[in-house]
Amino acid sequence: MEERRRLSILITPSAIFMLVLFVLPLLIMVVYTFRQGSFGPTSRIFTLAHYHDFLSDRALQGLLWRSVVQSFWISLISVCLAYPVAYHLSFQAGERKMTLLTIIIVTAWVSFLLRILAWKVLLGGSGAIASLAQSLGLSEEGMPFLIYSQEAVNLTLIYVWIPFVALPIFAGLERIDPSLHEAAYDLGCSRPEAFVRVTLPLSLPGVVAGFLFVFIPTVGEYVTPSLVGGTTGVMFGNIVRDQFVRALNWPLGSLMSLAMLIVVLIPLVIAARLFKFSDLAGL
Amino acid sequence: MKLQAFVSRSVLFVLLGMFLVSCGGGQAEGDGKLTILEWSGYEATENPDFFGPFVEKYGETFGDKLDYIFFAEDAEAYAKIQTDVAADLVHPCNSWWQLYVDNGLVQEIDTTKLSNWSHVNPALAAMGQFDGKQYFVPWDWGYESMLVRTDLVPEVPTSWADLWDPQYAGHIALWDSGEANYAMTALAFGIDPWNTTPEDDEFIKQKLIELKPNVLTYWSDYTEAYDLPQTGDAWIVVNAWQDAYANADSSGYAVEYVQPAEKRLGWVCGFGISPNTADLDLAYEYIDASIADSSMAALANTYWYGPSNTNALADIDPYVVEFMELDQAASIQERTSFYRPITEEQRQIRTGIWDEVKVSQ
Amino acid sequence: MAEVAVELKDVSKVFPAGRGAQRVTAVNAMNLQIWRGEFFTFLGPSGCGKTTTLRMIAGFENPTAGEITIAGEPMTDVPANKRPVNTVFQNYALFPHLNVGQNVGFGLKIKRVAAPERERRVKEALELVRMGGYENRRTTQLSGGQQQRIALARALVNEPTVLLLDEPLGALDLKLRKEVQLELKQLQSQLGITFIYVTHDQEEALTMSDRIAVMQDGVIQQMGAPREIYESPANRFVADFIGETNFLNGRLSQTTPAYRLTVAENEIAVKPPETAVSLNQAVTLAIRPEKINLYPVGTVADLQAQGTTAAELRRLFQGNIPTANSTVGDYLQGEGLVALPGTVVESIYIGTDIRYQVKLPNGESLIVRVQNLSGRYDTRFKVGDAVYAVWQPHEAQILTS
Amino acid sequence: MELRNRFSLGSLYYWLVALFLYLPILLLIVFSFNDSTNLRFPLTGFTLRWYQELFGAGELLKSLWNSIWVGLWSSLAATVLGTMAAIAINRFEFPGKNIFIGISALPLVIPSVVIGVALLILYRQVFDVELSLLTVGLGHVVINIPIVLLIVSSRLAGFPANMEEAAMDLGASFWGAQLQVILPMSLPALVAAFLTAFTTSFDEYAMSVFVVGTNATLPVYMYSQLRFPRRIPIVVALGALIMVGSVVMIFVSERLRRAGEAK
Repeated sequence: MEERRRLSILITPSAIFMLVLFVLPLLIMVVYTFRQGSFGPTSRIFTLAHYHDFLSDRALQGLLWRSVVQSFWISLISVCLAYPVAYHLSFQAGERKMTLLTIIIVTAWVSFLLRILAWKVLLGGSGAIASLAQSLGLSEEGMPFLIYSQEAVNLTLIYVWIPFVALPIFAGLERIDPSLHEAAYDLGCSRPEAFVRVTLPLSLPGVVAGFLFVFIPTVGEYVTPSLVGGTTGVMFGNIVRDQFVRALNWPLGSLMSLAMLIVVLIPLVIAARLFKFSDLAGL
Repeated sequence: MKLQAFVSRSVLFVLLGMFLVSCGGGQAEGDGKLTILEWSGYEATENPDFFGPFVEKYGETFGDKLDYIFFAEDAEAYAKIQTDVAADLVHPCNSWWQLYVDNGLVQEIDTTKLSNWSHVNPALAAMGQFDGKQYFVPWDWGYESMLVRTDLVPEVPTSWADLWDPQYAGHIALWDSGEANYAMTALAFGIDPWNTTPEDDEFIKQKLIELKPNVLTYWSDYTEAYDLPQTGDAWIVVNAWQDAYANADSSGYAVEYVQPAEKRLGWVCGFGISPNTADLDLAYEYIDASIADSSMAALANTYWYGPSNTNALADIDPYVVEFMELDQAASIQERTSFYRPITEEQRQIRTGIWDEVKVSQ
Repeated sequence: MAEVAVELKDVSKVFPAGRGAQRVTAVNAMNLQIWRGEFFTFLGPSGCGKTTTLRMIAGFENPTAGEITIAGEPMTDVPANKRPVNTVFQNYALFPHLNVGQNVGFGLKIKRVAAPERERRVKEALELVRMGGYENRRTTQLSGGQQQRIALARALVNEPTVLLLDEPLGALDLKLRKEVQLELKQLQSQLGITFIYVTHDQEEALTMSDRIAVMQDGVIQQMGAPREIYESPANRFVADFIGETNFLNGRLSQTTPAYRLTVAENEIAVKPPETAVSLNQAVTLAIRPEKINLYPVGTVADLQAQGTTAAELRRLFQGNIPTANSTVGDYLQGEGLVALPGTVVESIYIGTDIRYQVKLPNGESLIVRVQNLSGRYDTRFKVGDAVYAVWQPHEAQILTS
Repeated sequence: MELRNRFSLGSLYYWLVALFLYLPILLLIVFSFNDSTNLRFPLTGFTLRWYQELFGAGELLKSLWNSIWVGLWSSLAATVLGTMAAIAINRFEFPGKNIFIGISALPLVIPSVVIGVALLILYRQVFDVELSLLTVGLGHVVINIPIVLLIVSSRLAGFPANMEEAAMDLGASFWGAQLQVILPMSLPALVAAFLTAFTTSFDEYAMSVFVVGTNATLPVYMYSQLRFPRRIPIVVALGALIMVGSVVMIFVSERLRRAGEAK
């Protein structure tokens, strides 16, 4: 039938692409969780040992949980900080909004790595903020301020994510019919009330999308913690990465990734049930 | 709003960009090329001095003979080789060499094809031998020790064991490497890092956990190892390489590169040839060029790394010679505990220990 | 015999049950012929299948059964883009990324009409809808009425055999709507194109159409000229949907020599029904509010005593003023009019008319519209007044369904 | 008056956030002219040395070129594939639709290091293909498809349902309607999707590092440069150039837009 042909032309390329380059590797990853070693003869031995190891490692599970909680707060704060930006762009910036949005987005074109290095300069012992803190008596001489800690990880990640959160929230706000605000004023709402009762609920899908945009990758984050996290900022992603690139324990790494995947999927499924898929899309 | 116009112009921009890029982006694959799995910074295209004879022989177009796949950690290189990434030459460090040999990832080297082989330090060359056959050509080597800001520490540590002293609380930077920390801790507590028992593993783990209050952060790349002491954030960078010292010293900081009572750690890296290499002669030419006297001198002068070629001394900066104790080649091993090959299992244990240390609160 | 522009033969459309939706028969075995040059309207409440019918003619939906032909050609395998029809959409569906001229020229461009010719025809089409000179405007800068005209021009410029209009005036305000109604009608007669129009607005349908098909539940309830539909609704649904209608429950009490009906505790004369009705059958009597007149109760003398002027009396009794002591009821009976006694329970002044609600003895009530003319007695009833609701027997209609 | 106040408050906040975002970048620009290999205060003097060295840093520029190349084509491919899928999702009902959406969104959820390793195994052990910019790009397409799908499908969902019908009614075929109406109408979303995809690809490290062949992408090369602190200022200079370049581009296009509007 004509409709079916159209559908298959549209969907087949991406379906095949995702099947071969994503689903297949993912299945390979699942297979790996049952292998004893990463390569060579040991990789052909079937074992549940990694499952046993992981499930009995309370400390590791604790770290996963702490990383999830940490990501939750990072996402929440990013959303709170980005929301007014998106609001300003959508309702107040007028025709300059696309330009202003782009100004925010292109900061991501400077390598993440370089921006983190710059933060280290700002936050480090001889950095600007340390000097300021020192002169205010908040910090002793030469002490790095705010760096090598979980707080530094949080700050840096929030910095990195703001543009990416602003985008879906902006998109969510853009979809709100301005007459709805007028209706709210008309019904006697003050401006803050109109915001709380009309704008905020209507923009919620965008907010949730923005939250997830941050939350999901943050749970698996490892670069930032390794650069500014010190001993307290270690996240689950660091340990996962270690399995892949240092220990070369791909089976355990795959298993830990799966665990992370499941933890991350739970809020996603909840969000998908609460909101329509397209509302979550952003833009 | 003329968004459409803006957007269509942007699209035009992009298409134009793609057109320009596609004109310049293509590369041709040719025969008679070497693909080298290499740390970045050693590539001949950036440092032709490191491969003098090779560059001389092939002139300006020598770069066309070489392709590089870069890696940042030995594990990454090993993983790539294990997943059949096609490389003709590989440049791992010696704790990994055994794995390459056992898994048939390198072929025996016919040292007679290397004109400069006779200049290679026999002690280092011996490390590249397995079952009496030469599999690796040692090229560069170096130390791992403590880099100390002498003006900030109350007292300069003299041994690895001193790191556990509370006076350094919050000012030590450890390398984010399970293997290195394991070895360092073993040395500190009189354990032979290359011959350990499960009890040793547990002991070392506990010691590392005990060390955590003294630790400011884990450094994972070399820029951090340079930066940490210079900003003063860290007073002691553990397992720092000597070039970090060189950089800090030449930048005018009061630093010392400690000779710990328990010996420094030492590493050696070298070239191995893949069994699948198509152009074996070219591979030998490349390796031979790398261990030529002039090449090795250039390497030492640039990075402060030890050359495997003992003949290169003459052209090396005397300061480097003195610091690296290159003129006392025979006695280096007495003061240095060189890394030794470890098995895959040991590696996982050591990384596992380190992960547990990091996870512990 | 006029040419057939569009024909539907046994056309049905069934939407299968889906997630959260039940199986729906949107159009049920419809047979229909629409003449060339006709202004044909599908009229019905939302969900009656009128839009589905239109979409099948346009080619957006395929009939589940039956066949549609346009200008004699079967359309079963002809996709929407190959059909000689064009549509004016309810929301206009103007392309926001194109300006007015580009929107109107879209169809011509698809047909690869050369640029100069295209420009000329776009200009003509825009002038036709009185939007000449708007070529370079953005569609978003236009008012609703203007957008509607552009949508019309965009369809007409392709010179379709049939123009389909899907509630095109729904978004316009009342005044504008009336204006555009007339324009559309004029345009249609001027161009001679077959218009198939879908609306739920009976007034719109009556104003513009040559013929109307009143639909409910996927079935045409009645099809005919506006007057026919209005004056002789085929069933209760049509009567109710088209204009305002009073329905009284009745029982047929006599069929020969004349039909008589018992309603509201009275036996009244009634014209023969269109369909066969047997004696004692329960039926519905339909009567339009404007067909009913109200008469006061009492004698002529009573009326005079209340200060009714001679002129008013003359008007009330159509010039034949009865004697002073004869009652109004006698007069009405004598005239052969139907007269049901009742009480005014509501009186609303709506400018052109007075709208009364009259309660009948059995509790049923009638809506009566009286034109607001000076010198009419019946414009001044008050709530509580006893009245006769009066009509000519042929004005009311017996409906059996 | 109240409106004006509110406007400037929002504006003030916007520029504060922008400042926050640009602060490290401005710092990088400053350091790119600083006569020291160390990114550290105090500044030691003005130099153009890093820019001079940048233009001689063949491998770095090559990796930049590679990244632009991979970014452009992988984003384009992801935009094309993702848009087609988005149209399908928006336009059709089909069995397995939710599974398709779920799987397509999944790459957003999986740490890219995992995708990288999985792809490496796939390429080398299953398909036995050489690692190259192509293999990197394909990986980027995988992580960019969900981004495009999300952005474009939400835009499509916002359209009146009958735009496609209107086009077909006017004689366009199904594909003609997609090309001449649906795509142009979605253009802002397509551009946003492309930009986001490019931005992601351009800074992708965790996955790329596994599937990169002999041609490194910029992030991969830059991370490897961390071993050589004296090379860092060159990289910083490159970052500064990229930033200044992009900002200039924004202002030029804003000017163009305004000029277009004035007409």
